[in-house]
Amino acid sequence: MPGTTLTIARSTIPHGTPVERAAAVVRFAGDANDGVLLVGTQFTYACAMVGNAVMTVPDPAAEIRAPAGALAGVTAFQCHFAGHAIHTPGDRLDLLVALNPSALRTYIGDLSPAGLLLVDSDRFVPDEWAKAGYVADPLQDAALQAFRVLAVPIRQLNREAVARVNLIPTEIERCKSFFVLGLSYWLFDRPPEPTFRWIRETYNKNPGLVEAHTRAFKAGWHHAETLGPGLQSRVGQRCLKSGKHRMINGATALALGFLAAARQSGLPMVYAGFPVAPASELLHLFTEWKQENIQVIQPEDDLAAANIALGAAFGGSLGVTATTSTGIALQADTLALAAISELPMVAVHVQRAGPSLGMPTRTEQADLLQAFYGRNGECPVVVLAQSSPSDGFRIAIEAVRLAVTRMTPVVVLTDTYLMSASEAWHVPSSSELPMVLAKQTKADPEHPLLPYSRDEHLARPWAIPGRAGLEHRTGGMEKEANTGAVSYDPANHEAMVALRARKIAKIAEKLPPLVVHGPKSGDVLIVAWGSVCGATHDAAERCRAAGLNVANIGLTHLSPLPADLVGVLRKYRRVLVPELNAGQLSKILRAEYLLDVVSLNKVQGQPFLVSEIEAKVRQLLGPC
Amino acid sequence: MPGTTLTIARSTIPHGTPVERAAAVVRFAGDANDGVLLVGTQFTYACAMVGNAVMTVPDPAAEIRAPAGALAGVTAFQCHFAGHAIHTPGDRLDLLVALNPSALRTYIGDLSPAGLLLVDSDRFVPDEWAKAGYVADPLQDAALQAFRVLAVPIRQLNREAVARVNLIPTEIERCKSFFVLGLSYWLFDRPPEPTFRWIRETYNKNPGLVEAHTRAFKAGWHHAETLGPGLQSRVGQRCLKSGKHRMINGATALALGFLAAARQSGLPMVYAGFPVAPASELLHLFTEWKQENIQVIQPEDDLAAANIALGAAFGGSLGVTATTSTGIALQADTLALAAISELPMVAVHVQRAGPSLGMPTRTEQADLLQAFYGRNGECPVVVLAQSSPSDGFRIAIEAVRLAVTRMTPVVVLTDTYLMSASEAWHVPSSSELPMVLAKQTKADPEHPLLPYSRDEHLARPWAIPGRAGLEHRTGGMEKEANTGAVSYDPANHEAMVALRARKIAKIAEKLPPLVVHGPKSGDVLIVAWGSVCGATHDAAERCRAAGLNVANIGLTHLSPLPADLVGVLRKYRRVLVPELNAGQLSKILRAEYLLDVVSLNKVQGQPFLVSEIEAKVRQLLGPC
Amino acid sequence: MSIPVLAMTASDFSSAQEVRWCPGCGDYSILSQLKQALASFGVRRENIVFVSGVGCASRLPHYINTFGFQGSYGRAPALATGVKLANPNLQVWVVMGDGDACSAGLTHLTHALRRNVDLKILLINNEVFGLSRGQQSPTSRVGTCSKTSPDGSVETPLRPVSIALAAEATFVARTVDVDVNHMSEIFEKAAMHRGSGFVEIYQNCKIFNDGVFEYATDAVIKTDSIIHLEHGRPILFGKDRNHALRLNGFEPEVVTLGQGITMDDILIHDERAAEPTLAFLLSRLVGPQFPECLGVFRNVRKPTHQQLLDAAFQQGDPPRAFESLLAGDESWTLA
Amino acid sequence: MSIPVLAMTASDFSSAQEVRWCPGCGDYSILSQLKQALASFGVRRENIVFVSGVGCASRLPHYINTFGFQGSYGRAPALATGVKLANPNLQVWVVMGDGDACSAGLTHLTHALRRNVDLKILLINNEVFGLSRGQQSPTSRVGTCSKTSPDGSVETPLRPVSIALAAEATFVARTVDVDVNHMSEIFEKAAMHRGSGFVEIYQNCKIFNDGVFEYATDAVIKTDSIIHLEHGRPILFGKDRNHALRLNGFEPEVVTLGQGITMDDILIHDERAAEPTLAFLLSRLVGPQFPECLGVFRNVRKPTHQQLLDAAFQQGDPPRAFESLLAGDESWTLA
Ligand SMILES: Cc1ncc(C[n+]2csc(CCOP(=O)(O)OP(=O)(O)O)c2C)c(N)n1
Ligand SMILES: Cc1ncc(C[n+]2csc(CCOP(=O)(O)OP(=O)(O)O)c2C)c(N)n1
Ligand code: SF4
Ligand code: SF4
Ligand SMILES: [Mg+2]
Ligand SMILES: [Mg+2]
Repeated sequence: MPGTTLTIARSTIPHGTPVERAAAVVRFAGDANDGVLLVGTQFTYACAMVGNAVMTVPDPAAEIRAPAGALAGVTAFQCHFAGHAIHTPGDRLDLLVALNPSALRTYIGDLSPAGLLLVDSDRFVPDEWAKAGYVADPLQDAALQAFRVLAVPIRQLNREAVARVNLIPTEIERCKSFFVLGLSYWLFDRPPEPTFRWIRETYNKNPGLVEAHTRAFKAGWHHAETLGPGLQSRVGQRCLKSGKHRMINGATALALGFLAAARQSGLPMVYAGFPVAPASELLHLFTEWKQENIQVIQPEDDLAAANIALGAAFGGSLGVTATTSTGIALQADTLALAAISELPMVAVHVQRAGPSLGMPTRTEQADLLQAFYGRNGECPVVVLAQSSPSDGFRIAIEAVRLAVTRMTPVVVLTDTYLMSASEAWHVPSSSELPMVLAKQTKADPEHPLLPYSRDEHLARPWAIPGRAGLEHRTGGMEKEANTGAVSYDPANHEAMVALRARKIAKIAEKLPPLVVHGPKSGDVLIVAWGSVCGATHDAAERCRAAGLNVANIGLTHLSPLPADLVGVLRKYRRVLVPELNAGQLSKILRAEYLLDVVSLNKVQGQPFLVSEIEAKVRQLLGPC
Repeated sequence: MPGTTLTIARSTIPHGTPVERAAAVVRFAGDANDGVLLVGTQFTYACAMVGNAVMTVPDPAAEIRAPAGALAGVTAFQCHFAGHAIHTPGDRLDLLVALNPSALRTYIGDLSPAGLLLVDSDRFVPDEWAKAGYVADPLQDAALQAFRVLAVPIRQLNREAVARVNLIPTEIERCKSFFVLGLSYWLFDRPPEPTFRWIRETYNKNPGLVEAHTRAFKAGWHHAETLGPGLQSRVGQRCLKSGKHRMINGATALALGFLAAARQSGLPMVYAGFPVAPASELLHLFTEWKQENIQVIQPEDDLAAANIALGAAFGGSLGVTATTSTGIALQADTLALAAISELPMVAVHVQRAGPSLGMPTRTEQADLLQAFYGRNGECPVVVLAQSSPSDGFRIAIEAVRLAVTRMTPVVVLTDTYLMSASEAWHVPSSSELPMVLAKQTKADPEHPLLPYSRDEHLARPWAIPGRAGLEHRTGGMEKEANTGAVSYDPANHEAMVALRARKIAKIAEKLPPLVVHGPKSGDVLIVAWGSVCGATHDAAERCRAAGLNVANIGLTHLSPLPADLVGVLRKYRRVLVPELNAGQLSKILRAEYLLDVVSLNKVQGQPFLVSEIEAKVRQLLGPC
Repeated sequence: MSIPVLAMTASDFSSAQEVRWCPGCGDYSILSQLKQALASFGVRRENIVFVSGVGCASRLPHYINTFGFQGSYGRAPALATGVKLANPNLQVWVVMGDGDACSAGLTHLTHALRRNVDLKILLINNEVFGLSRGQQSPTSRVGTCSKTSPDGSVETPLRPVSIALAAEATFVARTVDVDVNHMSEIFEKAAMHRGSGFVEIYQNCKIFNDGVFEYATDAVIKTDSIIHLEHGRPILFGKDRNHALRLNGFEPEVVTLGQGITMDDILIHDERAAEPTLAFLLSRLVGPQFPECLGVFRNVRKPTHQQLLDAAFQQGDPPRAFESLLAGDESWTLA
Repeated sequence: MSIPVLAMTASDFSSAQEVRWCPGCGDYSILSQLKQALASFGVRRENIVFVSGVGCASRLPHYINTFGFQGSYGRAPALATGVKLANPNLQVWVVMGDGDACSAGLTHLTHALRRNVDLKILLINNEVFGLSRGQQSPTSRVGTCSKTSPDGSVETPLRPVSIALAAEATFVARTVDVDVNHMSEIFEKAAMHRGSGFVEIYQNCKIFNDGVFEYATDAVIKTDSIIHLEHGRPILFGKDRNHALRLNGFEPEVVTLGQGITMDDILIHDERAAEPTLAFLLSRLVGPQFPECLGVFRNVRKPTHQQLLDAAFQQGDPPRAFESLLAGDESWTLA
């Protein structure tokens, strides 16, 4: 293969220097077989490899397989890249690539007024408009005049570009993605070399495909040069630190975190997950990654999943399960059993838009109160929340640490958005990972086991089967202090209820201090949790950049709340709590601290835009 | 049968006039076959028929069938009777009847310092002490010296009393209860005639038994006269209004309330309840009462129970289910489905001591937050709480009324204590019961059905199968406003979430004003809910009688909270919330009103004593 | 059930909701055949209710213009039991996927069957989790490649017909998505059955398990791999109907007629047998070792759940008047 | 499983917890026989785990001095599957009541069996809900009077052995609380079986369902109403062992030997048959019409769940190193 395919002739047509910009947001949209995911991923790597900060999110089709061109089949991939740290996949689009009319219809509302719209004009024919519900050619619509529209006959140009390679029709069509890619790369002045390399590696058995994809790419690139002046821009600033990086989504980060925790604790792990999107991603990953120390099972339902995880914990393993909103209540009883028997298990609860089936699988944060209170009796457990895609790694390890050192079930809250969004992540070296010290007990002939005695954390011993001298019985009934015998004693019950609550509360004493971004006191503190942390941080940064006196924190420990939280809250005139629910953390903070926090709520199955939070802060601060 | 058996020769021995008292508390305790329940019930009727206020509670044995004399077999029945209104079965005992050493051991701690202890001295023999875990004759114990002990050889005296009737040994033993009854009647100067009548009616086929029971009773009565002076007292004051009364426990009141609601709404009812104590009482009652318009089913589990009730609601019936703490989470998913499909069903949740199995079936109130928040998504439902045994009747009707007029699931919270406690209840005439207007829709050819359109309460139509023109599809997915079609529209979701919340909140507008007992503003307001209402009211009355500035309210509508609540709360210096949990209503009030309410918590599987609440109020008011 | 004869067509049963299965999905054929069958029964639309759970199959109620209720994953049989208790005059259909029915819903399915609730239960079996995007199901054959069994599933699958028989079902049948005439016939028999009518439908999931039932649908292959059960008839199959099922002890055997094997050796199907032993045996036949059976495995008459409840209502003491229950057994009157 | 031979007695397996069943309850005998059996196996106490749900039967783990875990109503098979996955070397027993197993727990039981998880499952069947104080159970015979069926239950009961067979169980047996030798024998066979060992135990609930199994326990009656299954032997019963089971078509028939009926006519029991047809037929026999079977219905060798998992682990690509997973397939390095 000629090495020359790895270079591209630049600037054959005069088009000015690219405009330098701080950040940009690009969305590729089309049918499932338009290769949108591939294009988006390649584009992302091209940005990441030059050291831009990147964050991406897919928007999968509503249906598993919809008819070609249908609205229900539109799928998209969004990429935000910047020369500074970013924490969302971006609000408004700087470039929307709409490969068919349905894609245009679905997403045109998100295009920034100054944005570019790239469409495959070959697809804007009456038959295809109709599928999108248009009655006239949308490209002729006045509304589009507001944007800079690049109507490119992509199908045609691609065919021409690859005509001289001997391909079958489906292969020709598949090259189209690379035409789009070439065009997009040029628009943002991305280096094509890594993509050329990828093509070579991927099709290394088939020189014809290598040539065709490369040609399509180049044709896109060169066509872009003909589109006129003022179109090209670039994000030149490097943001990522040096070292090894990867793109990681929230699901993968969580799964890797559990893997790391198992490794660092020396514990075997049992993963039991009933398929339910998007929690299934964890099941798929563990299935794919089969590891010596992990047993994976697809149980008969969510109840079984939780019980298998708990049984595994009793048996001495790390018991992990995951479900989504529709399965959380089904697992509640098992968490209550884990709480009273005081066994370590981790339940990942992926929030989707409810109630009931709601809008599968749109994102939402409306299961926080359920995580706090959705079990019978007085039954506090640890509740943690993942706050960014890559944060899943840290949260999973933290969940395991708390479970096995405090002998308690831990709920990890995450949501659809976090599971699927990706960001560049600095890959840690396995040698720098923290150790997790599980408290499995050894038999001591001098001191017969008291299975419900306490250590300094108020945790009981983890006395696992297979070790002589540790035989004991436990379960869902109230336990006598120390011995663990079934007890109906009123005072004992009251003491045990208090003790279990104190065990959880005590965790707050040892948490690292809260990280406050921005002024340490002042006008507004924005308190975020979970997936809202990203948009909140970027909104706060924008406010601060605009000279506003705004700080922000992101809570990952929700139950118990950090001990220093109340002190922080009281340092600001107003506390704003943006949530993708009707105000659940607000309720908890109000009850806990009697503080009149302000809620910003959005319950639309979609994440916050940075601008929405920023606008609320500005409104709170009043006209200035 | 000689009419003479219906009279008793009074005052054959001089023993002074009975001391008049305002109220008294008596507990009968022994083995299951000591007839404790029978004795207690007879005694209660004797009090009730003279017009005393009465309230009773059984304390069933811990085990289904324990060995004779064992601690696990002790069963008791407590009766509180008074010349004024009372709302608890009493704190301290004025008379403890302990028919064996285990009964003594179990209950002696509850005897008032001035109280009488009646024991069957024939049962205080070494073998029997041992079963109770005593190593010496407890009757000789110094601790007992504090009380007035009536050690009566009951077994022996009973045998003598019935000796001349020809009975088999088990019949002789059974007469013992009537000896105890006679003795107790004398002690409190209760009229024996109703009991004689009862004996006649019950054994009307067997004159020998009539004679024996009557003789045993009289022997007890006359033996009491020999016990010495100063023992007899009486509650003479009449309290009950005129009219027809019955004793009613909380379970029966709820069941009758549902029956009445079905009758008054003209709706058929489907009752689906999985057996779990003490919710099973409802299932047992509906089974026993088989009625034309009620279909009863024992489903395969709690999930099925809730789904059957919901399916029935879809089908046009009143769907009712009940479970206890261990089943609430299992029904949560179905309640969420009912909330989003907007169908009327009622779920009775009987709280027991948790978490998990906890202490079956001790009482607790720790499932309030679960009722509020234990479902996925933003999913408010109506939550009501039964506040006394007889209040179940009213609450069941109110639950049905709100369910069928607002098209929402309704949770009725009650607890073990309320289910089993009884009080005298003025039986309503069936003609004075309120009508319940269900909003079942009729087809209207002019206006095709919009299954998710709204009436003035924001309720949707109840469009039931079998009526032409009302065909529609519903279920757990988010609905488009009005049409009810499945919708993924972000704005629609937000609007529907808000609408469902507003529908519930709106109920608060039309509730009757809160009844404040005591001063309308002042030092302390005690806010109670559920089974704590009784003890709270009596405690507040005692405080007021002592001249303290204390008011109290009992909440039966919890979600939504009454609109006038906040106004009431703000009228008092301190707000005290006593709960049988770690402070759940407190949390809600704090979050809702940012009010620093004071919690009084008890988590022992036992109801509050009046004195515990009173003491807390006094502590709040400080030394005066 | 009131069955006035109405002139209806399949399209009378189409709802306004856009059908959203994948192109080529076997569910289309089931839906269309079902609407056809409903039209032929003459039961009025308002007297029909479809209840389902969650899954591709469970979307079916949205597409039929009767009453419909899509509930939670696996709970449809319980929901439907409630509907039926509320109004015994309704014709209630339950639609379940294999995941829905055999994982979370197994208890509910079993109990609806043993109670003989008058429900028509369609278990649409594609041997995979469809809507949740391609995981193995409790009915997946060993070796099924899926997202959760990339190297082929290893767990022994449940056989829904065996399960239904053990659950004391009174009507048990199996059909296949593309055989429209057979489907119609089975739908009709299930609808006419009084009590639970359980029908397993082999359905092709084009996306996640394409072709698993090819042996039952391919015109050429199926003659040798499918038995059409006919009550009272010898169990024959094959293009020339010269293959047959014979019993060797308790083990079934495929034989070819002729050369010493006569009709007298052949098993006779009996869907009304007192005990479901033969039906159970037939439910165990799976390819490629054996031909698989389509048709009615079992069809016996037993009182329906509602008939049992009604009979129980007649037994024992008659119901007491409301007023008498209100007053209880021990009321007293104060002047 | 490591089975070093240890000298232990039943009392080594007694826990300190006071036994709290009603006087006369059949559970006492089961407990004592179980402890006896455990002592004889020689498995060390620390390697044994008892898992249960809720009910009188489910209290059993509290009384045995091994590891024990009483979980939620009906979920024991799932809990136990978790224990076994955590440590395949443990001998894990599951104790369920009939309510626990056949209502809320049916799905979990079925799936543990089809996976052939190496659990020893005791279904203690008293045909009533005991601990919840006397309601009908899914296994209550028609006519059972209980708190929820005062005039006699009407629903068709489930037969646990039929259910287990349909659930693809590899070892299925039945015994009865008072027949201590038979119980021991069955416990031992179940324990030795590799995979799910399912044992139904007829147990007398003295309080709520006293005497239902009298035909199986009364020394005089039982000879005529009970069949003791023996592998490879003709199915005979009766005091003189002259009653027998014969097949008439697919219908079982009780016959008396002699007068034209010889041993050749009699069914031979085969617990190892490839298909469980005979076992299923035998599971359907109920009194008073038929004698009921005790003993092993089915006992076949199939890979256990763990063996299947281990085999699957060997298949396909070998596991990747942790570091490689951490870096993923598309990492890049910035200078
Ligand atoms: C409680 C709960 N658990 C899991 C799911 C996720 N889920 C949705 S559909 C489905 C599988 C459906 O498979 P099947 O029943 O075979 O129907 P199909 O889609 O194949 O027709 C699952 C597991 C859910 N919605 N709710
Ligand atoms: C979720 C839940 N539902 C119901 C119950 C109530 N419950 C406790 S024991 C029991 C029945 C037990 O019957 P069975 O399993 O036959 O055991 P037995 O007591 O007869 O040995 C029931 C229904 C419960 N504890 N939890
Ligand atoms: S995923 Fe399979 S079952 Fe579902 S619609 Fe597509 S083809 Fe049909
Ligand atoms: S209720 Fe029945 S099963 Fe339970 S302990 Fe008593 S006799 Fe045994
Ligand atoms: Mg399927
Ligand atoms: Mg039982």
